[in-house]
Amino acid sequence: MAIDMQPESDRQPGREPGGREPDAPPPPARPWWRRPAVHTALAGAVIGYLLGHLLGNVIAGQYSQVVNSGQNDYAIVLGYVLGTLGWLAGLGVFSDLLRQMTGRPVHATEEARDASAGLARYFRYSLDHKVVGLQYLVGMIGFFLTGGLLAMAIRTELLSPSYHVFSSATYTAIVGEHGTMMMMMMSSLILGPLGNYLLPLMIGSKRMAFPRIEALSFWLTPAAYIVLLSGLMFGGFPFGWTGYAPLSVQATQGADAYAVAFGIMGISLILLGFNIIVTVICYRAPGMHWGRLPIFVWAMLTTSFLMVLAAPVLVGAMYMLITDRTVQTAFFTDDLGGSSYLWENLFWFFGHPEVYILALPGFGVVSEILPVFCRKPLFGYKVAAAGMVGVTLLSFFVWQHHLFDSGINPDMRPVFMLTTELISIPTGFIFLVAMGTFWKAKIRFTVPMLFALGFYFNFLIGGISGVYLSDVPADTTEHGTFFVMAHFHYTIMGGLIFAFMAGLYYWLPKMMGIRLNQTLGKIHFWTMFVFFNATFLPLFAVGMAGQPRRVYTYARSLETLNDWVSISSFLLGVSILIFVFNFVYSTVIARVHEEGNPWNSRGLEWQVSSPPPPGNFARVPVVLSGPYEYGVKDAPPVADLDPPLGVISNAYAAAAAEGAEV
Amino acid sequence: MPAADGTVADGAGRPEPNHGLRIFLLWLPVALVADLLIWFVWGPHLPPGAMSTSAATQQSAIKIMSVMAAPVMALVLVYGAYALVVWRHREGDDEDGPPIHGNTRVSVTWIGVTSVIVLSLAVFGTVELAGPAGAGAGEGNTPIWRPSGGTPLQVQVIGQQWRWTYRYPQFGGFETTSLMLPVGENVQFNITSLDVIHSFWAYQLGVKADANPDINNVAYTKPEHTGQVQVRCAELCGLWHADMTTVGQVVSLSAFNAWTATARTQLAALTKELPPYTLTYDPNAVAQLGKVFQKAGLSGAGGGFYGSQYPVQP
Amino acid sequence: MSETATPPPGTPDLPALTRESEEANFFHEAALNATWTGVRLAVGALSFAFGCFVFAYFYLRSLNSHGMWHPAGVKGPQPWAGAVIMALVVVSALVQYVGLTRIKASKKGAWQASAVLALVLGLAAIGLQVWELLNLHFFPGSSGFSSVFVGATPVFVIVVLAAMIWLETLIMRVRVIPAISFVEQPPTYAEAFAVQRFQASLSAFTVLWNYLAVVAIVFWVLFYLTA
Amino acid sequence: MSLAARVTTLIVAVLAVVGGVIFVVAHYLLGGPPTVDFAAATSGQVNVTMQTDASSDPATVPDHPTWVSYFIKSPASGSWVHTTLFQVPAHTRVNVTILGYDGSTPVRNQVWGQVSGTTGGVADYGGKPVKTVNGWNGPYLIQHTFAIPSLNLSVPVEAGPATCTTGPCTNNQHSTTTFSFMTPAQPGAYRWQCFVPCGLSYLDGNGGPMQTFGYMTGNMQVVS
Repeated sequence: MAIDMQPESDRQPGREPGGREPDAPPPPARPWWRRPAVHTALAGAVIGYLLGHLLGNVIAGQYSQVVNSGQNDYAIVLGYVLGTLGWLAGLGVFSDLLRQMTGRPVHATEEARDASAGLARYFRYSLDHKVVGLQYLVGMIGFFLTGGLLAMAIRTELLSPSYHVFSSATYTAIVGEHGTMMMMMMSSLILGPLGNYLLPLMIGSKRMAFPRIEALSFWLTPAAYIVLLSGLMFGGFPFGWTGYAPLSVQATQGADAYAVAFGIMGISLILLGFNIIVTVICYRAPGMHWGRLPIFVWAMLTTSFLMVLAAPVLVGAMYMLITDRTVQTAFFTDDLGGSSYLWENLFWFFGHPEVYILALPGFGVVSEILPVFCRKPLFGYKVAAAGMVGVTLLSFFVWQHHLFDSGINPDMRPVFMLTTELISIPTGFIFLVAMGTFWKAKIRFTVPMLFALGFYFNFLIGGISGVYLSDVPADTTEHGTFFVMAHFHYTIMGGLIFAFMAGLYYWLPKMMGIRLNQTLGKIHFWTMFVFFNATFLPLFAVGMAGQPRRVYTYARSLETLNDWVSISSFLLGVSILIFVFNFVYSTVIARVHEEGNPWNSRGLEWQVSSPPPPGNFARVPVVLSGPYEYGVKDAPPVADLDPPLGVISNAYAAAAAEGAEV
Repeated sequence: MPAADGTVADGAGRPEPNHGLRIFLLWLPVALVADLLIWFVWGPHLPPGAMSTSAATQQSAIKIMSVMAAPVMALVLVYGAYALVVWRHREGDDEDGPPIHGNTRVSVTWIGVTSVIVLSLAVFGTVELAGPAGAGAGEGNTPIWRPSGGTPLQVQVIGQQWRWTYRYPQFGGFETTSLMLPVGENVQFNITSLDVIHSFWAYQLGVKADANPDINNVAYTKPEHTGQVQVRCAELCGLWHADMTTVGQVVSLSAFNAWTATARTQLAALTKELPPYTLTYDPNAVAQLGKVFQKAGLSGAGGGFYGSQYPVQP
Repeated sequence: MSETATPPPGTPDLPALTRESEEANFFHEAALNATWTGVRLAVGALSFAFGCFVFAYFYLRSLNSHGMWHPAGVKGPQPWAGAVIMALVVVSALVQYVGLTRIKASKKGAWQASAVLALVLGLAAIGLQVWELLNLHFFPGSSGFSSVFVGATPVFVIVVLAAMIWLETLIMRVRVIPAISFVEQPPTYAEAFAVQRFQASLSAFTVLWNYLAVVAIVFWVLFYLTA
Repeated sequence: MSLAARVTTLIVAVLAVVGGVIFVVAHYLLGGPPTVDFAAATSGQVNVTMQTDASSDPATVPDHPTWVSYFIKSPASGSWVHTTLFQVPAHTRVNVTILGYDGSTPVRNQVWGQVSGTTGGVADYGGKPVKTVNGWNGPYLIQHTFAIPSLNLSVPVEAGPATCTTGPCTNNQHSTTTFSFMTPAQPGAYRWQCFVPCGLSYLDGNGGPMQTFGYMTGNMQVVS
């Protein structure tokens, strides 16, 4: 089903045709173990996997390439796909669709009851955007920690060039899992939790446009996670997160896990972005016109466009890889009319926007936090928004800078060099905005602000090193080395993760009504900032000195630097543990409640209590002024939270009339 | 408004200092010193060295970009440090900052300056790329930037899981596992692969080009000093990617000629068995495959992944 | 909001405006807009998904590695099947579109008949395409062309199947809506909302289905006419 | 929820996650082939006997019985061990005997038809010294190569007269390839591999056994 049209009907007065009587008692609740939740989903996944595996063996069990190679990619892929469908069916994703198909009204009653239930609702297919946001939050932190553990394993192996903790096979498998886990699962690190939770609050809506799609986009991520990790049981995949064909076509079953997991995550990204775009366009409160949209919402909107338009190409490429490995099409086999370049083009056509899918939300979060703690309006709001739009547009035209040495279209390299360098202009806007906002500000060094400042420092290094990579002669030395690795860790780990931490410390009081411990937060920041830089700054030198990426052994002369990096990375891991301790301690054990507006922010989301009540706003708010009017004398309040009767209907009537004329 | 250290203006007190001038004066020496250090102290030692024309180009590109990047970076850092010190929140000051929403002049200047820097970098990069015959990067099978002069020394680089071999077509087409180059001669690397994508990276020569199956990727360089060359694989190619290394040699022309003469004789028996020199090799086109098949049970040439549909299978 | 825009609720027939109804109207209007926006965005996303295969088609065709894009000896898919599949989808879209113009004139029955016909035609196209894929007289990897064909057509089938499921839900939903509601304002908000949502959904479906008909024509041209 | 309930939930969740991680890690680290130790038998020379099999007995090689693989004869027990990891002393002459129970597979790159890095630059095929073979045309057909690239060692292994599919095989239907080489002075892991793409049913023959320890690639561990 492409688009789910049926909205929630529980708050509608009157009776829908064919619907339940409004006054009729709700159907009796089933016992908990019969209601769809994680346990039924797991059961569905197991049944689906076994079914798919059986089906694959029936279809392909006798094929010579299956018999000889001792592996059956058909069975594995069908197992994964049907397992995922079973997982979703077990959650009850398809029940409303089936009701619609058989002409019965959609019942939102159980979900409505879940909205007030306790912990159990977080394990269900909940349609409440606040529940989905928190589900995403815990999920993303879990995925991040898994990827981080794999990074520790990588650095353990690289402690010595000659003594090996892991075999080269295990090492490449770990590298592949780490890269894929971080690049694909972390794509929705900010839009998933903060986006789903805060977007309706920031634009004055009670809901997202398509709650079922929203919930689906989350529930696909655990499926992708399990499928991806299951690749380890088949020996992993030896080709990193980029999966260059023909290496990925010739690899063993671990490659199926990679392709299916990345495909599932791609679909999740499309759905997530789709929902956010439609919500921003259609669900803004009266008065929330484009010039008053918080900058974080601009970041989410532009990121979502990247997701919706780039991720389909990723899904298509993964699908081609799967058909090459199973039904033996020859997309990537040169002898049979395919081309290994085709994969590189398709993958990076997604892969470069993906980089900005990771970076843009970070820009949004720090730009959103900056005015609050500078106590000044955001400098150059329009420049910031235009920069994000510019990055979005340009990011579709730079993908071949990953292929400067590959021999693809060598005469086009100056063009891609130019577009790549052009993209640094809109990216530079975030520094203009930050520096302008600092001008004569009253900077308060709270934990979120510290992380935001850390973001600017790291992203400066990441951005400047990116300019080196855009230049073909310089890139010839740097391409495929630890220099590139250090560069994108500065933009993603130093950018996205620092921004995520800033956002988390800033908005957790809003999302959970609980404040994270600030002392632990400061310790967390300083250890993370210091050891992050201690880990990744030397890696620029390591790469320049000639260490290629994804190697389990290296030149003996680089051992000292690598040891320094490894030890720093373990300490970086310790600082992440401090965060985990702080998160668990503050949310589970200490629970210091924070209900008001602790940062004295003008954001619309802070104008309601924390955590927000069901439905977010008692009435549809009418937005009266922009969110960053700090220090403006006689600035009107952000919004009228209880507008008089008629104001709202005038707003939408005008909009509807305008639409009708078109 | 409390004026703790006098830098913040209050209604009756000292006038607001010129922050812009102060930041500029702080920035200028930092940027100057950084640039001078980069140019004169660090520059000559920047990787990948100056062993060949392409390596020297890359070194100068990295040097010039560092000289351009350092002032920009210094500006942001100096500004940030100044802001964090001077414009920090003081205890007891609960007022908000001045309501500055933006400044068109500042924004336009910023955009103009960054655009100029970026465009000049793009022009600079293109010139550097075209100048020394592609700057050592892989240029595909129809290179548009070539060295001037006669036909360069042809060296075919063949990547396979997990080792490099080299063919010298101008010397009878012998194939060897060692890379030997003469100093002062233009070299054309023809890089290809027999299975998956590798990347031929001769570090000191500043040559990096992907080895793609069935595709010839050309890179040029001209060694200018003798010495050792570390060859690595820069594209993950499977289990032993990290071990796909060799050490090449750049030697004098006479030593090179002596080496080729020796290798040519020593490897004559092998060279007879090799397929004729071409720019790419079909990995599964095996001469006399039928004969092999008849003599002994054939097990898995080309893997048989595509079964009997494979055009070159018996 | 082209086809779906009916006069906004609040006309004299309906109960007086209250805080609850004002809010319900607000979100109802937003939902209608979301349908309109969503389907156009979905068309954009699908274009990139299909574009992925179109790119592969032209890229492999222009490279023609080893002369194996579409060598003379390798057969293509049956031309008649391709033409019939394309015709089924296009005719289905046309029939549905004609039915849509009738429902606006309160001829609910006419739309129902045309929608059922469109559904049958669409399912027939899916069935024929699946049959063709199961009875290929060439090997999927025998050429670049055959790879793109075998890769792209199942994707199209899956998207068409999703569209057909959507059409089926519309056919089920329209049964409970009185024909008169399509020209006159129903007496309660809930009923008015249901009608307008149905209309929004229907017009969104029409956009998608007409788009898929265009895709069917493009694929037919690529795979059967110019291969 | 009460504090006790929250903490209990937390502990259960942590235990579940840790259990899962331990399961995966254990699966991962406890797997892998054993190492055959030749370092104990130091009499100035080390004799290593191996065999290649087209496919194996599922009882001996449960993971991938259809894959082509090596077996190494344990010097201690005299039995065949399914592994490609062995340990030899540094700076010692190693005499290798490879019994070929596999059919012929052409080399991809003819350069690997040349013997290099062995004592005397030759390998003996059934007792006859050979320097270069044509892996496509005979007179000797080859099945695999035994190569240690960092020692520049590469020896084509002669194809057997019959294809034995129940490895480890003990009949006499095999070819015999023998050669000697000196181990390096520097201790460490030296990878060895096969340069004949023999991963049947993998694209270009380079997947599966070619990239998996215990089949067609492994480590020679040199100890001082």
